[in-house]
Amino acid sequence: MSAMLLSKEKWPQFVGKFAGKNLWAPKLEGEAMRFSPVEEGETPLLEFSNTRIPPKSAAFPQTETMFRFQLGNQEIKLPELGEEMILMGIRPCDARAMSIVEKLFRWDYDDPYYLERRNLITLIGLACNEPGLNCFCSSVGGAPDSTEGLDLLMVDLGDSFLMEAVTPKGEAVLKEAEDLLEKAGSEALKSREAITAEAGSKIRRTVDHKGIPEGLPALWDDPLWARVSASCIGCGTCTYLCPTCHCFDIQDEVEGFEARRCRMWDSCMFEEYSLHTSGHNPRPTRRERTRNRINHKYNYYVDKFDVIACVGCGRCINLCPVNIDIVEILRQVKEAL
Amino acid sequence: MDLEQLRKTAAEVVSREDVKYLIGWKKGTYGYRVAPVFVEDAAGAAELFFSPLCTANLTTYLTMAEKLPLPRGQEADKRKVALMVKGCDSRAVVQLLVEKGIHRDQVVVIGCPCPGMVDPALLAEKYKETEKPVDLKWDGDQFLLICDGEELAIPRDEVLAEKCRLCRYPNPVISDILLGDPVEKWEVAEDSGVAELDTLDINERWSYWQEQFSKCIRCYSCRNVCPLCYCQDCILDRLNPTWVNRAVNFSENTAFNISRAFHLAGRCIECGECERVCPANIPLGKLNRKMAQEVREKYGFEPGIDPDAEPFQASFKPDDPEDFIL
Amino acid sequence: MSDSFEPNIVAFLCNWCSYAGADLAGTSRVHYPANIQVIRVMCSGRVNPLYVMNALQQGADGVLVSGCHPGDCHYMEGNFFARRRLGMLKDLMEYVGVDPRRFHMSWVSASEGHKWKEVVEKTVEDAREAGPFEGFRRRRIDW
Amino acid sequence: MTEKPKVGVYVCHCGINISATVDVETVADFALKLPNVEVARTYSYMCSDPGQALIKNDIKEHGLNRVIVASCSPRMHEPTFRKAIQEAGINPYYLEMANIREHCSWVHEDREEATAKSKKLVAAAVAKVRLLEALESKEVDAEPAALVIGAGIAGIQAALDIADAGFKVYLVEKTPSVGGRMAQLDKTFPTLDCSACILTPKMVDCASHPNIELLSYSEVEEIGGFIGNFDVKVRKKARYVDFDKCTGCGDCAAACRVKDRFPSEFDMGMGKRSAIYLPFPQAVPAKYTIDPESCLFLTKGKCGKGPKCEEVCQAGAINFDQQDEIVEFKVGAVIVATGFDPFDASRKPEYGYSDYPNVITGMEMERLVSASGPTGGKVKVFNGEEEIEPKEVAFIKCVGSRDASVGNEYCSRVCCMYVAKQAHLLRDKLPDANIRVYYMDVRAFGKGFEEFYDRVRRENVRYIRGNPSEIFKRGKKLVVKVEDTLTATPLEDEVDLVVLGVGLEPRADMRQTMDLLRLSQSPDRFFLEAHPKLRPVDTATDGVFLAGCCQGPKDIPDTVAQAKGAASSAMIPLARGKVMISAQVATVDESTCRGCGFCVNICPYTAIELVTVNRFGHEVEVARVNEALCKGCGSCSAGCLSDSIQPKSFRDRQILPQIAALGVVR
Repeated sequence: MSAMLLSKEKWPQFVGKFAGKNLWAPKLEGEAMRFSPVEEGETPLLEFSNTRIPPKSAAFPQTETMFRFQLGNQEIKLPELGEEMILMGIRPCDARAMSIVEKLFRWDYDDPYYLERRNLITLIGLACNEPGLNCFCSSVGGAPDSTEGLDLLMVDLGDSFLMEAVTPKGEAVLKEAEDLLEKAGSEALKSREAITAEAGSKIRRTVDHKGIPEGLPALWDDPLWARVSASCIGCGTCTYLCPTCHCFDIQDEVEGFEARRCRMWDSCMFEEYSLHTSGHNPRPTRRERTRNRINHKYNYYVDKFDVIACVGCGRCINLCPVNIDIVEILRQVKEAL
Repeated sequence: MDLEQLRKTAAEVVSREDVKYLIGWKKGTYGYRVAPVFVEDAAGAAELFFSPLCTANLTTYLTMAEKLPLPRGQEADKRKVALMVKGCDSRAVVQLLVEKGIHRDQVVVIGCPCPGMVDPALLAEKYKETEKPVDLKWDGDQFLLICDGEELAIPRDEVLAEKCRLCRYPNPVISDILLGDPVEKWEVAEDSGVAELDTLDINERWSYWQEQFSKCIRCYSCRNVCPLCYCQDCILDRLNPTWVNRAVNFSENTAFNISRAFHLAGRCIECGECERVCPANIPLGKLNRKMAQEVREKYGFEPGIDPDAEPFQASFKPDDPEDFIL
Repeated sequence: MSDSFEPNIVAFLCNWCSYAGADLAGTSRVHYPANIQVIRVMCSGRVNPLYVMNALQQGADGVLVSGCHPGDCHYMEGNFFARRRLGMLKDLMEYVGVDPRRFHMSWVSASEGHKWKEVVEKTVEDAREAGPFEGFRRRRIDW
Repeated sequence: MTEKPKVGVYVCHCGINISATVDVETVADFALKLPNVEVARTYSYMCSDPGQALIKNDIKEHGLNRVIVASCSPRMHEPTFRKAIQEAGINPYYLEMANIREHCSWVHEDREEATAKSKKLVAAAVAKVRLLEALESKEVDAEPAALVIGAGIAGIQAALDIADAGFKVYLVEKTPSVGGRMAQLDKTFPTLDCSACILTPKMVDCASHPNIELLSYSEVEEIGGFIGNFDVKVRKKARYVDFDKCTGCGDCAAACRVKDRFPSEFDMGMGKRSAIYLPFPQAVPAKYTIDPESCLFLTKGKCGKGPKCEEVCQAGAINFDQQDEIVEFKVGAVIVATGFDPFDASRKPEYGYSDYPNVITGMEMERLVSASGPTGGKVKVFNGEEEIEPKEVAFIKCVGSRDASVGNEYCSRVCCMYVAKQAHLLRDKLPDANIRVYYMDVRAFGKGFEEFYDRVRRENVRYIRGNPSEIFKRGKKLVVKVEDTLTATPLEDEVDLVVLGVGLEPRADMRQTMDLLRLSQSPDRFFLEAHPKLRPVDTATDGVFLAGCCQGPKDIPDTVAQAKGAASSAMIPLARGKVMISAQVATVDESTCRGCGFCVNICPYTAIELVTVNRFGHEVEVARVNEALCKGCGSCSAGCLSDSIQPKSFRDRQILPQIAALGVVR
């Protein structure tokens, strides 16, 4: 597949080709990077480690209307599912996460809401030269320059970007901008190797998950769960900021005599997540919930889809208010095996 | 404070058979991180420490432990919980006593006079956080940052947490055991955060908060970390009736945040935890402190000081302000 | 705001004073704007301050809470609690930028039919000036 | 709420009262489109028999289980329609009314606007009625007994009436004898019959009445419970005299080592009594009491070789080991008749009451002219040097009444007449004395009052319009400094005796009674009645009634009238033997209650308490409502952070949809 070169002077023009056409890229909001629409004339800067909130909501909105209806009336109205979209500057871990989550939404039946949105999205990734403090993608099957889930990968070579199309969608993007691109030479490809290799070496945190998926069931009643969950405050930070967490709740919102059925993110760390109508809760304490979170990512998902549902982006570690550190938990799990 | 004394006292306390466990702070897994720790035996006390990084208010754990159904005949564990508190944290304990969230004989309060905590986010922003373990010490009007044996002096005001700049109670207002000597109160800065919003006109304020609340992802960390949000079943999770929809959008987020701030009016003890934990960096402290200010200035009431006080929201004075009434 | 805009007002009245006062306005045929709809509660102390927020969120442009004059509460103290709670809420909403003209509270006794008229006129007028409160509408957003 | 709501909406024309401004047909058509609405009709008068019949039929034919009447104010016809739907077999609380008359057709002119608003109100009613719950109002037994606090004329009269009706009465009096203020009076205006002569028989009756348990020298300590079921605790103070043994002979008082050393309360301190005493000769019960403050033995622990009283008492009734005793009983109703305090004249220092012995108050005058008084009815005053019979007498009215400077803006209603009466009595005793009355106004409003006032003036009592500014001494005389405002001439009037026509004030110990019964005060600080016009003897606390001057100054006939009113009101629950308690009360969801006790703090009726319950093996505190005490105001609910306490039919889940409907329906 062809690799092209975009010199940084041309970056604004490159962006210009897509800006205003539902192009999203990381922008600084307050002190945090977030994906937000790029208007014409805007040029996103690509110096950042990663956005605080993953772009998973592009295909999996935090709240989405499934249909509308009126009380005492049987008809339902279906919503519009949105338009084509380009996510520019998504990190390889987050792109990988999308393909991991997609497995779930394709599993027992094809989820129209997710898949239709997903198909409308073109993912232009940006390889990591400076991995973040808590990144451990390489421990869980990813890499700073992984192309999984991407349509196009950009690698920052300093004064230019190397652009590698991964899918036809990616090719289309390159085609659209071919007047700005030149073919990448061998030394460009060499420095790409060097840069990504160095990036890999800069990853400071590691997880050795060998044996964990198989081992976890045996640790079901291990005291470690109580230990690692004791300080959990049961908030949704870890799961809401996780690019692979995909749990949702379905609720009817009524106002006056109008209503909509909608689905919205839910978190297995919330008490009411697993609360039954009867009042019984199979995961009554933070211990069971924390255990579930780890098991879901490192056992159930592997079991079902043969992939760990954690891409090592480190967000849950960065932002946990009480320093519950998944790397540390996995270390203790390993220890207990 | 002398760590040896802290650990020694803690070891004694957890060894008492009327004490279930002790909640304190320990070093986190890396960098500037600090984690709450539940010490159950004398040995565990060795992990405990107290430094300018212990910003977190641990009082919230007093009401967090789940009460699982007990098999018939089995007695509930009625032993006390020991808790380490700073000045601000201790006000939460008092307020919980006022609201019967806990009973006095259920807690052993270990008071830690507090010379002021750092704002971890601010620190990380100014002095890049590393994966290496770090030590931070008080040193007069500066903090000493120790990493790899290297020592760096940081001016106190540069990284002091906002709640500490505004702190009026550096010393615990309630405690069974006081570790070290009370610290001297420092001059309280005026609440510029709240004040500057006051100067905006109504529409500017609206758009300011519109922007802030739009960021909210409704992870409920602000509520869950709050020592005074301890309802079994929060009305903001209720479906019948639905006060606030679970949907995440500006309207519901605003409703959520207004409700939360209102429920804390006259109860919030300004420990700043909600703002610290917010992954979306919403300045929740401003809301709560504004209300605390109103309650102080208009109603002459301050929560979390007097365990025998009548709850603000469940009482009134015949001469409460009513200039707003037609 | 354009004069064409007619604000939608939701009012909470205590059964014993204000609701009776509004009834009196009726029996004495005192005319006032039709923008106001009344929800009857037994006591102004019953009005959960979050009702006000909820009403604004669900389509009201202005909200009014009215009870007995201090000391006249049928339940002795309810209106004192209402005064404290709603005073706090008013401060809070003002701080988040809700136009104070959108929320009023009043003391109207069973014998004050005319005061009721004035209160309604004031409430409606203020809400009209403040304009439609679309910003905070629940149904306007992704419905 | 398992059954599917089937709503009937009934829009009333009210003749043309509604239909003239509201297009009722359009409203009905609109209603029919709303969820769960099965029927929507209009009719000329819904409250009429045919109107009600219409609703009842639909309930039967269409199996309606919810009804909305869009008509007049619920304050008008809610009971009517509740009754109607109940007769048709559905729960009376499955009714919601939309007030489209008082709140709509009568106050709006524009037909379109009024119709649009009516639609909204109906929509809101539909939103709520779907979620209403069936309620049952409960009845509880009422204790066929009453408590009367205070045994002045009001208390005595109320007690006698209730007792005569055949109910048990507990009559509690603070002092050793019944009789109250009236017993201290000499004659009563305007008829001049002797106070004692008309009162004493009643005093004796209430002591001897088989249905009255008289608890004199006793105080109510505690009243719990609610109408029909008050639990009362009374402290019987120790008299140190065996009640049954004492014959009232009086040997003890005569023998007392500190005989006649102490000012007699009954004689306003002008007469003296011993440490062991009978307040006054006609006292009921005629039993002696030892005043623990003045008795040597009780204060010093010794009294000569031994207490004289003990020594001389043939009946051996003296008992220094006697202790206070607590008696407890249940009653169905309570009458408060605690009376008043005369205004303390020393609060007007300019009148020199505390300085000059010959400046006295009206109450003192009563004792002075009374044949049974300290002077045996002879009018003698000490002018600082000698005891004389006054030649020059001045009365001053409105002392402590109509006087913002002492915080009493009200008129005491009796002073005008008692001053006139006393002037008349003086005239009898001192035919050639000069008597004048300084007044602001003369208010002779009652039966025979004006006539009496005229008579007194004809008896050469001079009425001078003026409010004295000062009283001071000049030689043997008192000088009243005053301006005659009719002639605008300043006077310095020299007199031998000044009588201050002091007014009536709320009792100093009012607070105790208020806390006891959760009563409130009106601006004049007397007890507040439930309604100034229509419920003048009721209070905001069901089953508690007011009689006499504790509710405001009154003369004797008014007091007796109110006492009889209170008595008959109190007898209603007693006679029925049952009391109905409202169904619209608060209820707690114990599974979500966090036991913070906010509601307990808030409830003005102490209807809520925290109780410890076992939640799956854990002891937790939760709020619990005493439905009999709860009035359903809902203040607790708005203060409940976890939304756990809710007033029935005004639950959040019933009100929020109303709000939504009003906001959303366009």
